[in-house]
Amino acid sequence: MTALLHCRDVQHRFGALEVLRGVQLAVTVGERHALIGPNGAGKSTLLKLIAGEERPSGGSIHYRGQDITRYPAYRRARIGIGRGFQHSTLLESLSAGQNVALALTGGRLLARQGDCRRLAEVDVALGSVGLRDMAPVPVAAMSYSQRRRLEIAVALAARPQLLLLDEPAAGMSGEERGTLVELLRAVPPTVTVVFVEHDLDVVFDVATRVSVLHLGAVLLTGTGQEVRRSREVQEAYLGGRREEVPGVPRGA
Amino acid sequence: GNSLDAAAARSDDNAIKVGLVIPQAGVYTPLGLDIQRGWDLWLRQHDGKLGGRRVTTVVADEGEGPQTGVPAVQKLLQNDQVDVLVGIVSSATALGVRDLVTSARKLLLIANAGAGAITTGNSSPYIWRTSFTNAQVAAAMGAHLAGSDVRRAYAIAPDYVAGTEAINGFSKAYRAGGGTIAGQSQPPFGKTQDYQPFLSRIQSSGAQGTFCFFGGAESVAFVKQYSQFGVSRTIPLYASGFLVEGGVLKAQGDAADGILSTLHYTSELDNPANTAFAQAFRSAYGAAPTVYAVQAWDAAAVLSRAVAQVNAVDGDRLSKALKGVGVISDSPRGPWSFVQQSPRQNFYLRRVQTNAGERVNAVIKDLGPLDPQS
Amino acid sequence: MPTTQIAVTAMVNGLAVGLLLFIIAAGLSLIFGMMDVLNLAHGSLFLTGAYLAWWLGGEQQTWPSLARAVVAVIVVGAAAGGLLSLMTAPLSRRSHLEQALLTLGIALVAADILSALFGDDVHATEPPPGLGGTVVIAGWTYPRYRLVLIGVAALITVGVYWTIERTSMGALFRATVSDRDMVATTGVDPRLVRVGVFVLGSVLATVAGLLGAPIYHARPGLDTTILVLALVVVVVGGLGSIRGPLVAALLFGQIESVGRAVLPGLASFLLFGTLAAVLAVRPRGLFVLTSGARR
Amino acid sequence: MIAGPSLVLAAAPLYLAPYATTTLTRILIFGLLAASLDLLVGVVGLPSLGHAAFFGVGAYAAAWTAGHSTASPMALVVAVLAAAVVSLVAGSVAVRSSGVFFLMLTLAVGELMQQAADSWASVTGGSNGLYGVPAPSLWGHVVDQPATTYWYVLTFFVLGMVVLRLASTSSPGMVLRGVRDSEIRMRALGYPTTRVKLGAFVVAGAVAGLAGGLLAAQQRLVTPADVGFTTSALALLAVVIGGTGSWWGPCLGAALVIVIRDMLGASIDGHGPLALGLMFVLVVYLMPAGIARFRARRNVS
Amino acid sequence: MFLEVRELSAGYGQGRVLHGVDLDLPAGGALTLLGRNGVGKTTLVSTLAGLLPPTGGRVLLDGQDVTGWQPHRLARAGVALVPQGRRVWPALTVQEHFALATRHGGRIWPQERVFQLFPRLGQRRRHFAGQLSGGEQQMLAIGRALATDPQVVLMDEPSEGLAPVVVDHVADALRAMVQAGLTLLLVEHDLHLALDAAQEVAVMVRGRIAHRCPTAEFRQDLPTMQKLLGVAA
Ligand SMILES: Nc1ncnc2c1ncn2[C@@H]1O[C@H](COP(=O)(O)OP(=O)(O)OP(=O)(O)O)[C@@H](O)[C@H]1O
Ligand SMILES: Nc1ncnc2c1ncn2[C@@H]1O[C@H](COP(=O)(O)OP(=O)(O)OP(=O)(O)O)[C@@H](O)[C@H]1O
Ligand SMILES: [Mg+2]
Ligand SMILES: [Mg+2]
Repeated sequence: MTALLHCRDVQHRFGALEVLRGVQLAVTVGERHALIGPNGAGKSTLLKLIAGEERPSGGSIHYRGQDITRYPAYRRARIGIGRGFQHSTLLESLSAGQNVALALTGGRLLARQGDCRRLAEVDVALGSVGLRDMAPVPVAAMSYSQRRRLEIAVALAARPQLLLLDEPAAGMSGEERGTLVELLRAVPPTVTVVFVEHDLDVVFDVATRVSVLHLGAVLLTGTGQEVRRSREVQEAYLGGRREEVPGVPRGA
Repeated sequence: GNSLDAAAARSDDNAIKVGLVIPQAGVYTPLGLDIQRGWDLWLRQHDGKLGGRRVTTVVADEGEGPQTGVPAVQKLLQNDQVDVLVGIVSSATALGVRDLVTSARKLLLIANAGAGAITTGNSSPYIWRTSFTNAQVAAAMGAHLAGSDVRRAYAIAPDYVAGTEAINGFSKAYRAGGGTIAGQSQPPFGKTQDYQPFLSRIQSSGAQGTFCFFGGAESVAFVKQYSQFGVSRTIPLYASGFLVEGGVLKAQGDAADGILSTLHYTSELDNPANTAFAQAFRSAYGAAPTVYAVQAWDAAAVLSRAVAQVNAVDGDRLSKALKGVGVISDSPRGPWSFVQQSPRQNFYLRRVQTNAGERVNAVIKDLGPLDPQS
Repeated sequence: MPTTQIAVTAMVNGLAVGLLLFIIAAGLSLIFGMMDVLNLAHGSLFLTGAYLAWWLGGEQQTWPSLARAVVAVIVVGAAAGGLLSLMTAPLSRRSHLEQALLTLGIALVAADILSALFGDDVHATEPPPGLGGTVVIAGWTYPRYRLVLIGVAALITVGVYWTIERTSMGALFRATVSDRDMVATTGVDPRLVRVGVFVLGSVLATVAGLLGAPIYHARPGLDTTILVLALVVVVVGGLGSIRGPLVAALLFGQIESVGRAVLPGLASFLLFGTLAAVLAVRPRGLFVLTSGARR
Repeated sequence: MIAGPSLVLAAAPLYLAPYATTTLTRILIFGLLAASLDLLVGVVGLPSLGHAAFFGVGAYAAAWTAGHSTASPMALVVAVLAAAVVSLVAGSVAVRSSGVFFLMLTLAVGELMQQAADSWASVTGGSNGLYGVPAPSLWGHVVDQPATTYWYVLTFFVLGMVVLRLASTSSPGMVLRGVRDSEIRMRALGYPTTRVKLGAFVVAGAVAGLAGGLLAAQQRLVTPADVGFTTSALALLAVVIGGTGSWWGPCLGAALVIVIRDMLGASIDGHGPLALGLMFVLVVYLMPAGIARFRARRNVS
Repeated sequence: MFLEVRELSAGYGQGRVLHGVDLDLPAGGALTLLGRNGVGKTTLVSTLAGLLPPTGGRVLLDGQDVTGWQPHRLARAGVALVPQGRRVWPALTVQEHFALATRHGGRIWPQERVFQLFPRLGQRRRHFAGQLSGGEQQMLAIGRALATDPQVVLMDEPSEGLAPVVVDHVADALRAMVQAGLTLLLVEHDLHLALDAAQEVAVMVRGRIAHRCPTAEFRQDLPTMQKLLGVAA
């Protein structure tokens, strides 16, 4: 099977700081691909490069065999690369429904918003994250956890083929992490997900493959088991004592 | 006008209502104040009457330009329903209200604005002025300088219509008299206080004299810098009289000493009308009269004559009366008459010097009369 | 006049204008670039300083009158800064637009008060004996006061630059803008920081007015002229540092004198033409604080 | 929404004195300018300090066309096109910046245009402006009476407002609001935000140009001041008073500004600027209500 | 008791979030506060740091009544905060953060000691905080609080966004801090860290402290934990 997304020798620097030194990453359709790695390894940067928020200083990015390295962000969105944000960037002055509707129309300016079919779709999208009744509520009036769920609804409403998420579980309590894991598992298999996450429970519960980013390059790609067993990963990222506290679930 | 005046005016069918449009805010405020003083002084000396009719004056703020000036005129015409308009400092405002005044068929006596176009070409029969044209004032200097031993002159004036008119008026007269223009500059208008780059050009132009036209704050900055950068020591400054007229002269201090300028008035004119006028003005306001005050005073004077001749105060009758007004011989500025609805008047060569502890423009020479469109 | 002399005159003049411009812009930059309050009343402070110079010294200043004027501009500047800080405090979390409207309103009111106090005439003032007049060096004539101005302004510039860039004061200002609560949790009262910045910025403006009075004569309307110049300098320089306005002020000083001499036909377009050109290439000003490593 | 007030407005000259009609005409023109600015300030979140540039370009273009070619409504078409072209050029630089840099860039655009109006005397008449502009003519009828001018202006005012309304509500309006709230998110959803902002800039500029064309028809005089900072600042004031992002708000704000400037300002001994200044201060302190509508919601977050 | 909280209530606008919190901490004590999302943990910590005015109740610090004190006064009295969401100053460099925060010349936690704890931060010392990665910002927020040489540290989810290995470092640091005599109030979702660093655990439910026990006891009592925290086992 050919790769949906292929990063070839991607490099990136901020001024004198070399953040990515040649990342090779191939993601196939339907994968749940987790990116893990130490702080400052360049995970968020890599996501930004794929989404088109930054341009790489070297290498190329291919999507469905197309070289998209020079595409602006909005064009990538139109060809199916969707993105969720870690810190909420929801459109505060619009309602939950309008946020979703904007995602549904996928960048077309003159789409007819009032349309019944569209309204139904908005309802479905909100319903999938348990916010069915919230359509007319302005985002500014929503609680933190509601926003997090809306965030995911919006990301999915754009019907991406490739969904990028940066630390979706950050700041969530145990209960909410559980909900999140279920949500991610329920994403249709046609949608490929690449996500960055430090919470290893979420990573190993959701990911079908894991890539470890270290010192600006991919140290290892493999299944959760393989990654967990790798000595290098243990040292660079996991730390030693994690497994020593038996019986306590991570993330309460 | 206060309510007492208004009440008196209503009880008297003969009363006339004059709209005085003068700058009360912005950079031209000092001019507006002098115009108001000249106007008030005349009325006070004449029992508050013009041509035997009691006068109500409604003052409106002209501001810095047409944006405020045009609505002010509109308000006077349509809301206050004045019979006559007097005033207007800015040429753009004067030009901008032309059609308004014409279609209202009301007389407008301009007490300052000097753009040539106000009374030439497509001009309105209802708009007359008691002031000057920019070119006229500059031409007086051009003609005088051409007859002196200054053979090459540099001309400088701000980059706006009045400045251009002054430069053209000067150059035309100066060249006609055989002089050569060594160069000319038009610094941005109202945007700079720093004339050093232009002073350098003057110094390297080989000119024997500099003609300039500036007003207000710019005249202070220019005169001071002209002296501070040492230009005045080698190249004397000649000017349209506005450079050194009124409050700015005090601010220029000794940098202004010796500047020669032409204008149709100076407080130092020695004629009986001016002696009386200047004395009355000083005792009323504690300051020397200016050309702006005289222009307003004369506006009142000619309006009074015109009103005296008509049986109803409307624009057509007043314009007709003004046409026949002839030579005004009792003006503080000396005799003058209307030519093309604008004054043909005497010009004076004046020099800045100190008389009795006060800096004034002393009369050096009477340059004789000039037509407005010279 | 030989071309070298013309060139020297133009450049020295540009330096004098540029340094004065920096002192004005530095105050604006502190209040705006660091406190994030767009203070359109800044020009009024400059004008107030210039009026004070004339009011206390008349057409010809003396040394005692200058000393009185120095004290007066500092006291008045500090008081005005305190007042401005109080008046804008309720708006600190609102948009720049509202701050701009408020301070523009304050500027209009201030202009009316100043014209009621000092009249509508132009008030020129000459520096005290010894500082005025003209110097002649090898046939080169130049107003002495502008040389004095270069000296004094350079001293103030160094002082301001050092205080803001080399002590942690500048960092404190920036921190207070971006998250004042967190400044408080490190033990500094952010309200004092705010008042301090306003007072410092306003005093710089009134001092600049005193220094500039013999060149830019006090008059109605000068406030706007100066404000626009200062705004252009601050924005072209880039927000949040003091280096940006310094470079921009010196640049505009040269543009105003050398640029005008070389391109007289475009003189009127130079100021805003440069602004537009710089921002077209660098949409966040010449010096952007948040990119690249610092120092 | 539009029809009701429009009917009341249409009947106004029948019961108003000529001066009141003239003032109302001016209010409509200025209101249209303010409303077009509001598309930028209130909807897209781009506070412009140079919006009068496009107003002025429209005014000059219409005045020039009326003087040299035709005084028919074609002059307005020329005004709109000229303003659209100029705002396209200016906007393609301006929309790339944001915040105060946008403010200053637009200020620069305004000042440069004013300077051009001042300097390009052969076309613009320099500092004296273009005066004696022929009154508009419709099928041989000259529109020069207060009431007829008023109806002429009102017609195009309504047209302009409809355009603005279309751009600020429904689908494009939601996109514009989205761009204001978060550009990065809108890009990630597939919207070319820079082009969206430029589009809004051009629409706002074109409508401002229409207002300028109406100014030339009504005042029959265009001067550099119509292009400059003061006009822009007053338009902004009108927007803020009326409440950013609202529909009739900016027009009401414009009414207040015009009444203070033209009626009150002329007769309070030169304290017009003081009155305006006090109004600025009072509006910001006491009337954040207009603005509050979207600000209040934001503060919750 | 070093920190005593009595019947504390607070909230935002009209809505109350804390409904009478009682809590005390001995000098050198370390307590972890647990609770679901939105129960008011951050609100409590903000109120203790002075960022939110209490609407009722009292707070005593080392016997002194500090109720309603401004945050800068509390900071000078020795209270430091590591806020949720980092709240670093984006336009300041790492070094500048330390320059501003350092009190008493940085006796106990000089900049270099913080850099030993977080080597990544040391490498980025000249960078603007706005350019740091999420985890690096979190390290900076912790470092900034330590630089004030506090006596009480309030930490709101310090492990958020940190790589597991760094979380271990943080745990080490917390232990070192407590050993050095600091008093610690920790809000944390990561139970490893939570139970590692503190001797005691308190659980918050709807604006009140519902349960408090030593850490060891808490580890044994999984059912209570699940009930209180809503963790699906
Ligand atoms: N705009 C920028 N300018 C300069 N340096 C930057 C910028 N953005 C990120 N960096 C640096 O690049 C490195 C990688 O950052 P990135 O955000 O990709 O890390 P990360 O792997 O997501 O880390 P974390 O897990 O802590 O979020 C960091 O060291 C950071 O300081
Ligand atoms: N600025 C605010 N304005 C209004 N309500 C707020 C604000 N911040 C928080 N709240 C509300 O107060 C309640 C408590 O919030 P708080 O942040 O203290 O919870 P928390 O226990 O820290 O949750 P988390 O684990 O998600 O950080 C929540 O219901 C929240 O919606
Ligand atoms: Mg990251
Ligand atoms: Mg919290």
